[in-house]
Amino acid sequence: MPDTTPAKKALLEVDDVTIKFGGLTAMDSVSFQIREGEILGLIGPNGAGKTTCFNVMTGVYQATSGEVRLDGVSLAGRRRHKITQLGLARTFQNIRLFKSMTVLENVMVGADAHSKVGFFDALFRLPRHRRTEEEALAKAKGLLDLVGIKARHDELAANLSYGEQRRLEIARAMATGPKLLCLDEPAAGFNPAEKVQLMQLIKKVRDQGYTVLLIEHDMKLVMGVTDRIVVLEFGKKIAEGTPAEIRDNPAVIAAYLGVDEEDAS
Amino acid sequence: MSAMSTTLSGIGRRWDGVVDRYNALPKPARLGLVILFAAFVYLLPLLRPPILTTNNIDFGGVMFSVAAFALVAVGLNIVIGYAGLLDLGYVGFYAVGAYTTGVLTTYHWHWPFFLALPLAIAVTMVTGVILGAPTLRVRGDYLAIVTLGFGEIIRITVKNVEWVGASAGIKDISHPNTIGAAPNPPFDRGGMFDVPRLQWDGIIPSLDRDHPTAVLAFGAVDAIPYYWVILTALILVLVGDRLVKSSRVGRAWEATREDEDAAELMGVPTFKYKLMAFALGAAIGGLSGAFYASGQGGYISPDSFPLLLSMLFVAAVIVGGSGNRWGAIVGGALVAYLPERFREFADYRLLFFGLALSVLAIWRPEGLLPPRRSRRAKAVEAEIEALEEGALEGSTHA
Amino acid sequence: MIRSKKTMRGFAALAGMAVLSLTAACGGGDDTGSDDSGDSGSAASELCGKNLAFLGALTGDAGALGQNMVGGIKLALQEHNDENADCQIELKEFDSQGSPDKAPALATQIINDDTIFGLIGPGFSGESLATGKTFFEAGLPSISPSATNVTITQQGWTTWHRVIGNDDAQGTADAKYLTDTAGATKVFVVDDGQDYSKGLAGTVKEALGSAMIDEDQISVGDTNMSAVVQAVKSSGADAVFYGGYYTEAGLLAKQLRQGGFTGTFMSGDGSQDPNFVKVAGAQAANDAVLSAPAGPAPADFAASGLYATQAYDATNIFLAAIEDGASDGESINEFIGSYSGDGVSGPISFDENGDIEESKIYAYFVKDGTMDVDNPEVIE
Amino acid sequence: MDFGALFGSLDNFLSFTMGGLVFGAVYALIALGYTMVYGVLQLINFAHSEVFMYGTFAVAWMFIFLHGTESVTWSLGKAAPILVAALVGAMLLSAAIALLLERFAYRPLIRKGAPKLIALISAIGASFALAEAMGLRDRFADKLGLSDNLENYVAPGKARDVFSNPVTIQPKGLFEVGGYTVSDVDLVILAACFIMMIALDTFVRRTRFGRGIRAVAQDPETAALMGVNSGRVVQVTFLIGGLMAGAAATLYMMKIGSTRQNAGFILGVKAFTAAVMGGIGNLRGALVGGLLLGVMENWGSAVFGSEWKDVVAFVLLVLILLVRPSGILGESLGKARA
Repeated sequence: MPDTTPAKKALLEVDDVTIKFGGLTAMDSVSFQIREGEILGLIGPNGAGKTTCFNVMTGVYQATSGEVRLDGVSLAGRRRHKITQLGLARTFQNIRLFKSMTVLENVMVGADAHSKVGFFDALFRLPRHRRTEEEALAKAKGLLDLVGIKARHDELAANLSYGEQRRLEIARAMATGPKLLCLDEPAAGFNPAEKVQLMQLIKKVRDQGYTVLLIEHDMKLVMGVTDRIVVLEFGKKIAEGTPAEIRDNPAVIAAYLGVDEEDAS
Repeated sequence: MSAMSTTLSGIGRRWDGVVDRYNALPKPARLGLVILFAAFVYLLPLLRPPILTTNNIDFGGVMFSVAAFALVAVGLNIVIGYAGLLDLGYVGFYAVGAYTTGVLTTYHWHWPFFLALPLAIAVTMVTGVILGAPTLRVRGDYLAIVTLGFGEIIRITVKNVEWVGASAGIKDISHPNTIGAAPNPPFDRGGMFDVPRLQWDGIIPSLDRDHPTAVLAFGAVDAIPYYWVILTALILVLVGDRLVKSSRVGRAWEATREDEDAAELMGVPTFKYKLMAFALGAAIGGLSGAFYASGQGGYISPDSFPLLLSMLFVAAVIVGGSGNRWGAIVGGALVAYLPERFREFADYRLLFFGLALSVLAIWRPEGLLPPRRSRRAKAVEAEIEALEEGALEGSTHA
Repeated sequence: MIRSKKTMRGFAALAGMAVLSLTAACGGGDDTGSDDSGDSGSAASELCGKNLAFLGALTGDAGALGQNMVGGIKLALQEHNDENADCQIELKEFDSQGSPDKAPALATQIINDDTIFGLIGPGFSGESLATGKTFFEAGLPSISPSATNVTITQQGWTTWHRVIGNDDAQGTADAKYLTDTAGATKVFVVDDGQDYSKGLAGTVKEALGSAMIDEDQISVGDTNMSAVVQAVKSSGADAVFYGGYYTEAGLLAKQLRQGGFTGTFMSGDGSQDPNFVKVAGAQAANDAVLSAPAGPAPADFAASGLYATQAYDATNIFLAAIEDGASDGESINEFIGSYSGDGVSGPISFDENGDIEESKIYAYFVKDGTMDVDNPEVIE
Repeated sequence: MDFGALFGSLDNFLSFTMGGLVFGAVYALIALGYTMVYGVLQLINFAHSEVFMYGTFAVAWMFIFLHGTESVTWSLGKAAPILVAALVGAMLLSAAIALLLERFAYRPLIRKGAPKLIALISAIGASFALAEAMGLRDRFADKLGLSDNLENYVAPGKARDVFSNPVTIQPKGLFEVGGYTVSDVDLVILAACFIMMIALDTFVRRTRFGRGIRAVAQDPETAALMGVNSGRVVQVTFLIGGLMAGAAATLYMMKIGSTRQNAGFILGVKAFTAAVMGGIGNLRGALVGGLLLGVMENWGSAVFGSEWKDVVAFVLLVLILLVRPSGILGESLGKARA
């Protein structure tokens, strides 16, 4: 379980990361830190490099230079499931649940991330299997309760509503026991009422002691829930600070808020 | 045509209903049914029920093939149904198991069958790992052609390597040791005791004492003892399959099949689990091959393992209902049984078999016994459809 | 895909007649035959009204050969039944499709059928190897018209016989023909990797000795022979021997001639079929030599096709056994073992392993675009 | 292992290579059928081998119809008129079979949105049924009372046996390359393959319909929104695959001269392998894969002996996929540059 004391130790360090695809520089010497126990927002206009940043953190892409460290351990060159086991979990912008598995099974896959149970434990039903299975089940049910879809636990994931699927994604990621939980546009496609519920959920998650990285398009949500914000534009970090500081940062207003308002109109 | 398809899907729905009703029974009742059913299956070649019994070919021998195919299908179901890896070269593992047994019990050494069996399984499993390790990183349909290639490579290799008999194959492979009195051919088959079989006059059964089966006598004249052994192996494999499937391992396979990237990001070492599925599937194929090699005929040659057999195995799994172990069994059994039951069609057998595969595929794309998940997904779809239609009607009324 | 058709050969170290005397009765528990009529004579043998069985390919890709054999068997039965109104013998056919996988279950069906007293077959070598033990343990006598693999008769199955020469006899004769008659000094040997083909080609290689300059192996179903053709050409061979069946033999002959090969082309009985000429094309097939352990059928023989005469002869041996008063598997088997007579395919008698004692190998020639089936030469 | 057999002399090397190229051209044309269907539907059209097999019979039938059953040997020039008729016949029959397949084995499944695997089974079933139907053609003719009229076409009692074109086409050497004589038949096969490849490539890249095919291959839903009739595109895809298989069948019969109801299977596996090697879904990949496979088979035969040639081919395939996971030229009909 994550430490709940609000220490200001850096949990994740993005250190001078550059990513190039062919001639295109998707991230250009970006550095920032996520501190233990905080909710950090990562924002920027479309194409600013948010998702790229996300993918380099979770091992989908390899950084061209620089490195990402989780709790002081470099993530470079590690296989993706190892990164998850080190304590970094994510959700997906375009929901990617295991659709023909039940809700409970989805969460249990996450809960298995640190399981030592192997083939022979399962085949011979060794005590370790039973114990681990019970723990996973309890954990999964608890998380489903937390995100508010416990009643649907025996349903196929594909049969959940859109909002429920988003919640299930969060529960599944939390089940891997992450030090850092990364949410990739969790509010996409939500109506205002659902967004309010989501904000409450994210706060609740943080209160459970998780550190949260939130990538989000919706400014209201970001401003309302985060402790600090990092702003990217064209693959570069242009600002970092508390929501209030960001709100007043002229570069951000010019680069991002303006555009966003135009879009909205 | 459409009337037929309506009738057919009616049957399908009713069958789904039977499955649901069974699932709804309390656990002891289910267990009782299972035991009754297992006893019936064991005794089937002795009961020789009319209609089911094949006419022009020994029913015991057919039941042996049925069980062997079912076993293969259960193994392949782990690869295709659980882990989602399309393996078109599965016959290669069947061959490795058969050849390992042939070499150990007859061709180079003279091990007893039940000592050779574990080694045959191990060798096949190692073969699975060796072939899987470099290739399982290849995804989707590419894997299909690569595995097909491996199936052919194994067949061509045994055909050209003298050490395993080359094209002449291995003949007179030792049978398992008879349990009970030692056989003394040609008269005395040995075994523990004889059991008579039934004969039927219409629906009236009577005992046929002239053609007894010697219990656990493994000779060349009766396939039924072999059937019992392979059936036992099938049941053990099924139990193991169930235990493994309903664990973390099974969940990892399913997650990998559903979305490999997401599974990996949820901490599932997908490659390891794919390799595990591949090796387990291989081992079960090898197990079945070992029984085939030392079965009644006791003869294997490279021609016994054609590419076409791989296609039949895949067809068995998918027609039965990919992802459901019972579906795999039904599929495997049908693929082995139908051509023998309908021998009177003679030349037309394969034509009808081909048509039946296509018709089944189109009529029930989810397979005869789909896994619970697909049936549930289908039910929801039907519900939504009904709602939409209702809404449509409502709007026309308005 | 043709499965391995021919089988065997051999010298078997037999368990001897002592076993033979035991093998009899299991044919199917003959206890149902209740009327004990004459000890001898055809009038009403216990076997009258019972059946012979045929086991072999009747459908599938090799089905035509089985149909030839059934034609020969039916001809013999019809002649018998017409003459012996009080002793009708019928045929039960069991279709293995030539597959060793299906044959054991069919064999079990046959031995459990109390009305079957003898077997014509199995047709091919693979299925013979997969069922020989079953028939032996059940004591059912059998005569194969077509299984030529050498090793079948080396297994000690005393109930197993064949009325066709095995592959050794043919291979030796073929090599002799190539070196002595055709005058070849550099023979290139090709086979299709099947058991029959490798056996035959192997004997040829052995008998050729230093006259064999190189070898290669194609696969059944191959159509592109350009690599083999090139290998033959660069070896400077003056003759090619092919062990295999007519389809690939025809294609090989055709592509060899098109590639400029002018030496002798020879193949064995697997290729001795009119289709060889069709596949090769008349021009390329001309002068090809095809050997077979069977002479031409008599002009008035009413069945046709490869192995029909052998099947006819095999059936007649069983019918002669009835005539002789044999009443069960044991006595039939003894009768076959000591049988000696002239069939339409040639003189027939068996050695202690069940192999035919005297077998002539004939060379057939393709001339003017057809295979001359009526005027083969006896090799040596 | 005998590298000398292959590289020992230029004559040998060129002979093995040319012989392989000619066969590779046939593989390439069959591979097109696999690659087109895969590109558009992401389905392995397992029954495509039978589409080709029916084409080979059409060629033989056309020769019997126009020439008779007398076994003769002609030069390419003399056979040319009938060959052209046979080409048309084979393309038509193969295309018809391909369309029937689409209609009865695939369309019902595509409509239901069934999983890809089940379409594979439907195709395997259809493949069995088609091959068996050809092997039983004498029975059907018999049932219809047409045995006498069709005797030469259905080969009563021998329908499963090898079936030959009565006209054997004798190749004529045209010129020598390093000791290897290139024949007119070889040249026609290679030229025909390239011409058809270029024509098809142009069709897919330059025409309106070709754009439709690429659109559906890339994103069926968006294509549908843009007004592309995806059902029609699928039909045309099968049609083209069938036409190409018919052409391949004609070239094959020109060179080989005989066929069988199970002749499609092995060639189908080879052609599918070729398609994957080149990058399935990629038209040019089919050409590259086909030619490469043909050549490698012959080189493999020369070095290791003909019995190992399929092993050589499959090992090569595995190596290629390990280095380039989506084939030599990469996948996707959709991504073919306009």
